[in-house]
Amino acid sequence: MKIQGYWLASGILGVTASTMLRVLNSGADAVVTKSIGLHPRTGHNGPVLATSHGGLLNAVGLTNPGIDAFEEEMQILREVKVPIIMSIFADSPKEIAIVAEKAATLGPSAIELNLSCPHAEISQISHSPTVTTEYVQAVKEVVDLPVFAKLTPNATDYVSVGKAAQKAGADAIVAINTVRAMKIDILQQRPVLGNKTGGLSGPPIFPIAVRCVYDLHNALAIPIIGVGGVSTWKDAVEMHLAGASAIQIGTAVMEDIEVFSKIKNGVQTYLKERGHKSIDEIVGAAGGTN
Amino acid sequence: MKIQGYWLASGILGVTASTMLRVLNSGADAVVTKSIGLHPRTGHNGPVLATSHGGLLNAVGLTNPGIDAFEEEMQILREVKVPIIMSIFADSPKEIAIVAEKAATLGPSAIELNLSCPHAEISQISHSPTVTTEYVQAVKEVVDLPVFAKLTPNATDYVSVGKAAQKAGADAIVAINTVRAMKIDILQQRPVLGNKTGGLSGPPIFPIAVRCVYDLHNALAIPIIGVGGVSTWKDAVEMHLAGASAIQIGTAVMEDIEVFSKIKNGVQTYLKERGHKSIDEIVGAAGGTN
Amino acid sequence: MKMDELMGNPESMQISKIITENPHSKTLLFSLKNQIKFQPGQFVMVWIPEVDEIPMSISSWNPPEMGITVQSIGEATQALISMFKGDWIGIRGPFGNPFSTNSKNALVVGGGVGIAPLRPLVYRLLDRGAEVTLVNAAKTKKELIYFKEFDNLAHPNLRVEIATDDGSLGFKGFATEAVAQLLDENDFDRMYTCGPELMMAGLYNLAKTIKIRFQASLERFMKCGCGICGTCAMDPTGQLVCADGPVFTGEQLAKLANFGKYHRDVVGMKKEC
Amino acid sequence: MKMDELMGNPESMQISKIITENPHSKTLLFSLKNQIKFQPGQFVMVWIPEVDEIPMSISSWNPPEMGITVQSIGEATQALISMFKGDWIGIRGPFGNPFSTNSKNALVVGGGVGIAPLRPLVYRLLDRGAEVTLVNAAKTKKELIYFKEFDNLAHPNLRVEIATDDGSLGFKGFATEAVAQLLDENDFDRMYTCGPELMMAGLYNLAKTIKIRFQASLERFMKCGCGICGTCAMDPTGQLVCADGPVFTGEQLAKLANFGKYHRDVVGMKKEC
Ligand SMILES: Cc1cc2nc3c(=O)[nH]c(=O)nc-3n(C[C@H](O)[C@H](O)[C@H](O)COP(=O)(O)OP(=O)(O)OC[C@H]3O[C@@H](n4cnc5c(N)ncnc54)[C@H](O)[C@@H]3O)c2cc1C
Ligand SMILES: Cc1cc2nc3c(=O)[nH]c(=O)nc-3n(C[C@H](O)[C@H](O)[C@H](O)COP(=O)(O)OP(=O)(O)OC[C@H]3O[C@@H](n4cnc5c(N)ncnc54)[C@H](O)[C@@H]3O)c2cc1C
Ligand SMILES: Cc1cc2nc3c(=O)[nH]c(=O)nc-3n(C[C@H](O)[C@H](O)[C@H](O)COP(=O)(O)O)c2cc1C
Ligand SMILES: Cc1cc2nc3c(=O)[nH]c(=O)nc-3n(C[C@H](O)[C@H](O)[C@H](O)COP(=O)(O)O)c2cc1C
Ligand code: FES
Ligand code: FES
Repeated sequence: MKIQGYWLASGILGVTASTMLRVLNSGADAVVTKSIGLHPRTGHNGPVLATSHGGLLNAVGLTNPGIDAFEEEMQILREVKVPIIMSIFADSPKEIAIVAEKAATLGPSAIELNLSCPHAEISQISHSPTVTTEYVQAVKEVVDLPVFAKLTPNATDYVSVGKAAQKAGADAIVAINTVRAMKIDILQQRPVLGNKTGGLSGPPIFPIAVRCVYDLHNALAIPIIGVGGVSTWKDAVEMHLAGASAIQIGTAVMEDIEVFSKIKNGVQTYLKERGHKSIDEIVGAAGGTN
Repeated sequence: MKIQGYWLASGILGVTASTMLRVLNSGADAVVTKSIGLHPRTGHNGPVLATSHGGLLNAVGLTNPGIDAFEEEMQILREVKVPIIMSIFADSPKEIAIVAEKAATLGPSAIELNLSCPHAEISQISHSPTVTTEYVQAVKEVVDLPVFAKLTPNATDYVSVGKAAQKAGADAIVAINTVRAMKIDILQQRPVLGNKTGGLSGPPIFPIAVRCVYDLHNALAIPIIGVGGVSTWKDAVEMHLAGASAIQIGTAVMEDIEVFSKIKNGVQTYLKERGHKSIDEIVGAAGGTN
Repeated sequence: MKMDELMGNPESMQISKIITENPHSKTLLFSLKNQIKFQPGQFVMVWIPEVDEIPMSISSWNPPEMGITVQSIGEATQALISMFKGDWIGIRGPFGNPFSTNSKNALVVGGGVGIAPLRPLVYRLLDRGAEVTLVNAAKTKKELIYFKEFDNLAHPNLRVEIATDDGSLGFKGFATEAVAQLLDENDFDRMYTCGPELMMAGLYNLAKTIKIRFQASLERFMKCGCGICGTCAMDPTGQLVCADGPVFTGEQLAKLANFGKYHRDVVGMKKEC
Repeated sequence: MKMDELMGNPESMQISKIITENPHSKTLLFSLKNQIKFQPGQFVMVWIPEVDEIPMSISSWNPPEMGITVQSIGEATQALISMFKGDWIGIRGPFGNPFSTNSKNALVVGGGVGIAPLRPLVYRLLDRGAEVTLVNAAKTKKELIYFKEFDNLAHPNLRVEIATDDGSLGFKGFATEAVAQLLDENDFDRMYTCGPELMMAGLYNLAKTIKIRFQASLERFMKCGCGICGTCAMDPTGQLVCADGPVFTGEQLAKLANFGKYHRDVVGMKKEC
């Protein structure tokens, strides 16, 4: 599959085929499913969402029906012509290989490895180049599909983690997952989220995501899929300039499901006005440190 | 000195005695100086500031006249009754000991170690418990003053770094310094900051700072000084509930130098309305994971 | 993006009053600081500290005071009805599309705690001068909610019919049977309902047969309430009960494969209705 | 907090026109998309790509077109005057407190490129019906800025006096000497000035002696332009030239220990004026 366009990010409306189809009909170029694990998983108690200073906090906790039950949804999606990317997770390289093998039989265009949810046990994977290597290798060994590694911005050295993923065979990097954060209710004097802490998404994390994409683009040869806080075509252009070949959109879908086509149109106009023939001319055009 | 109240954060208006006095007169309970090094330092070329999605990005690059030239300013401040905290930095434990020794002779109430500026060479110190230990120990060995360690939220495991600082003798932790981020201009197709990348401050980082304070408060016995995105009394209450004994304010001073007294009044009213006798009753009251 | 608004301007408040409705249902009243707009049929997400956050219809609306009527069926609802005056809860909302109040002669059918969102609807319809026939249905007399309130109301335009499965009060039998009878004898222009989904599916078929407008408020498992998590999706349209519902018209329901058939549980697995 | 506003709504634009003013000064014109409000005396921060960001007075104001007049004295200003039409720069602002235009008979004294912020002031004063005497001072005739423009203007209320250090045009000698003479012969109600600080300090003393109102636009090293970095602070008041200035009144200047004495360099070390 070509890594380009504007995709639905994992975890937003991605649990049923019907909502993913709706998002595709609204103009998304691809959809990433909710992260699916080996077994059904309840996730954290509510509240699973909170808001603080213009950002969204979530601690859903990887609620999902498990890979076997998810087959039914994938069957419906297989009919569709646009790329469906399956996001998967597991808490050992051995288990992720099992999930990946099962996922591959469901006909996705690519597999995205969630190595980075900041409010679940798996949060630590993409903090370590070594552990990241193990997961990516385990999956690459069992599937023939493109494999994307989704990283956390919370790691001291996300560039080394990205390099490790690339060396282990990842076909693209997805950056970023949510940023560790929390909200405390001052009247109740307790954390709002059921899980107490969670991950920040939406506009406030945009400059953090841009930096991450920029750093990774400058260090790696594989494409970068940018995600984090994008809600306008201006954001998308900035993310492309930082080095993103494709862009995923999550939180902004809550405001407007038409966000994909609006962004696409805006970017097209920008390219035309600036005399660019294709998006490739601006990907990474902000230059870099190397 | 007692770790309480609302202080000016390092790097905001903290280069001359006159501005620090002005901030004190506007109601700050203490001021932290700009981070001062051994030698004069120009810092990065402009732009040193940018804005993105409600946040401020800076890459000032530790511009400062050096510890010797700074003596003149400290002489003026020594007359003042409120605490003056000297922020210092260096790129080796040996050098920080020299700066700390010199700083101690200038009569500050405490020394704050900037181990965490994300857009200078020193950015890596507080990513490592070992290196952090070396810096804190080096300073504790030569000065008799309270020593605060200022940490980065960008470290994989900031809690371990905090523990290392505590074990090395730090008297308090300051959290957080700015978050790695950047801004690209889509018309010029280049990064805005002279240094290309920078650190994010202001409201968007508030939930990140709260989480960091909360995690550290739950793991450590020494006081936490909260900083990051505080601009209202509600923010301050939330930060106290997370575990901050004192709070520093930086970016919000740009909007209103009266922010210190406004916050103080708001918090006082809150305490009264809720029937709390003192701030101690709410510090860390949001509970914790341990 | 106006994140607070999209998230329903979350707010914490203390319960100001508790009314026992039946052995396992209570109405909780509290005051909002935010000035919110409300239409009958809309709901809020209720944060029960240390427990969970669950969707609840707004059953009472006298700004700034509002209320919810909770029936205990599991952990969160049990915790909620065990709370005391002065206890803190969190509220965000209101969310969802409301009932249309464009009716001259309305039939309103509530099954069990399904009557909750219909209560403000009935008042709104009466305010607008409509004739309203309310069917308040429950398993048994003791389970009826708002029975006394509507009984005491004696509004000239309101007619209340009671139906109990065991016949302990009013019509004996299912709400659908009571409604079939009423439809024979009256000329309603609209039917509104909320309650067990099989009941609503039955009513929908009745309405379809005699071709009157129909609106039902659906329940689905909800984690976010504001259109981001996808838990409450309907097949095959991908409509979200939280954002596109909870009130759906007959035309909309005709396209929903899972209406009256299945819902998805907490992990997203299909469960029969 | 309205971060964009506080930061002066940063915007990039292409230079639309360049006017050579003298061998080392040019006026650059460009158009802003943001609708901004401007008062004479205010300045913008100009981002010269790959080089630096520096403060520049707004010297021309015909919305949406505005302009700056740059004298080359170092790396950034040299880069700026070496740019071409169509090149991109970044602008944020305007920042700072403006001149008061409350004058009937004004004396305006510009030294060197210090005339830049005074240009829109002169026009504003004339618009308001004031009598204006402009002293345009430079080292030598060749260095005069806006000389022709004001010469051609021939506004009945405007009188232009030229002063050059070498006497190559107009009064021979320092601006202060020229002004001293003018003050003897005229009844001004206000003096406005911008230029080398020692000149401004001299003028301040003259104004103080004869007790007329005085306003001067100060220059200090600036990194942020918007009151956060502290580089431009004045002693001992802690006033910031970017936020509390750059225009200060005589009363304010009286309290500033460093006016006419010292400024701080890029690292914050004191340097004699
Ligand atoms: C828009 C909306 C409005 C509602 N209004 C009211 C109201 O006014 N009063 C009231 O009492 N209840 C109302 N509910 C239902 C209420 O939200 C659930 O009863 C509650 O979430 C159950 O939580 P629990 O922890 O008590 O039960 P659980 O332990 O979570 O569940 C008990 C059983 O109920 C099932 N269940 C739980 N929630 C749902 C659901 N949303 N849909 C289908 N099955 C479910 C579970 O699968 C389980 O079998 C409403 C629901 C929705 C979606
Ligand atoms: C509010 C304000 C308005 C200004 N308006 C104009 C204008 O309209 N036109 C114009 O040509 N210039 C103006 N300036 C001055 C201009 O900003 C400086 O000339 C410029 O920043 C120098 O940058 P550079 O890299 O070219 O020189 P550098 O190489 O940085 O400096 C050259 C020399 O000038 C000194 N210097 C640099 N900047 C300053 C400063 N701000 N104050 C004191 N000394 C300084 C340096 O210390 C050095 O000795 C203004 C300054 C301020 C503060
Ligand atoms: C409610 C919610 C659920 C999410 N669930 C997942 C998930 O299951 N797997 C995953 O990789 N990322 C998940 N994410 C992270 C998003 O995919 C995305 O990386 C992040 O939200 C930043 O993008 P945004 O600002 O556009 O939302 C979730 C985000 C939100 C807000
Ligand atoms: C312009 C600017 C300069 C700063 N300089 C320093 C510094 O020299 N030393 C330091 O420890 N922190 C520095 N900081 C970080 C602040 O002290 C503070 O940790 C951070 O800005 C978060 O707080 P805030 O959101 O209240 O600004 C600087 C921040 C800004 C915005
Ligand atoms: S409850 Fe989350 S989308 Fe409806
Ligand atoms: S230039 Fe930064 S405070 Fe004035």
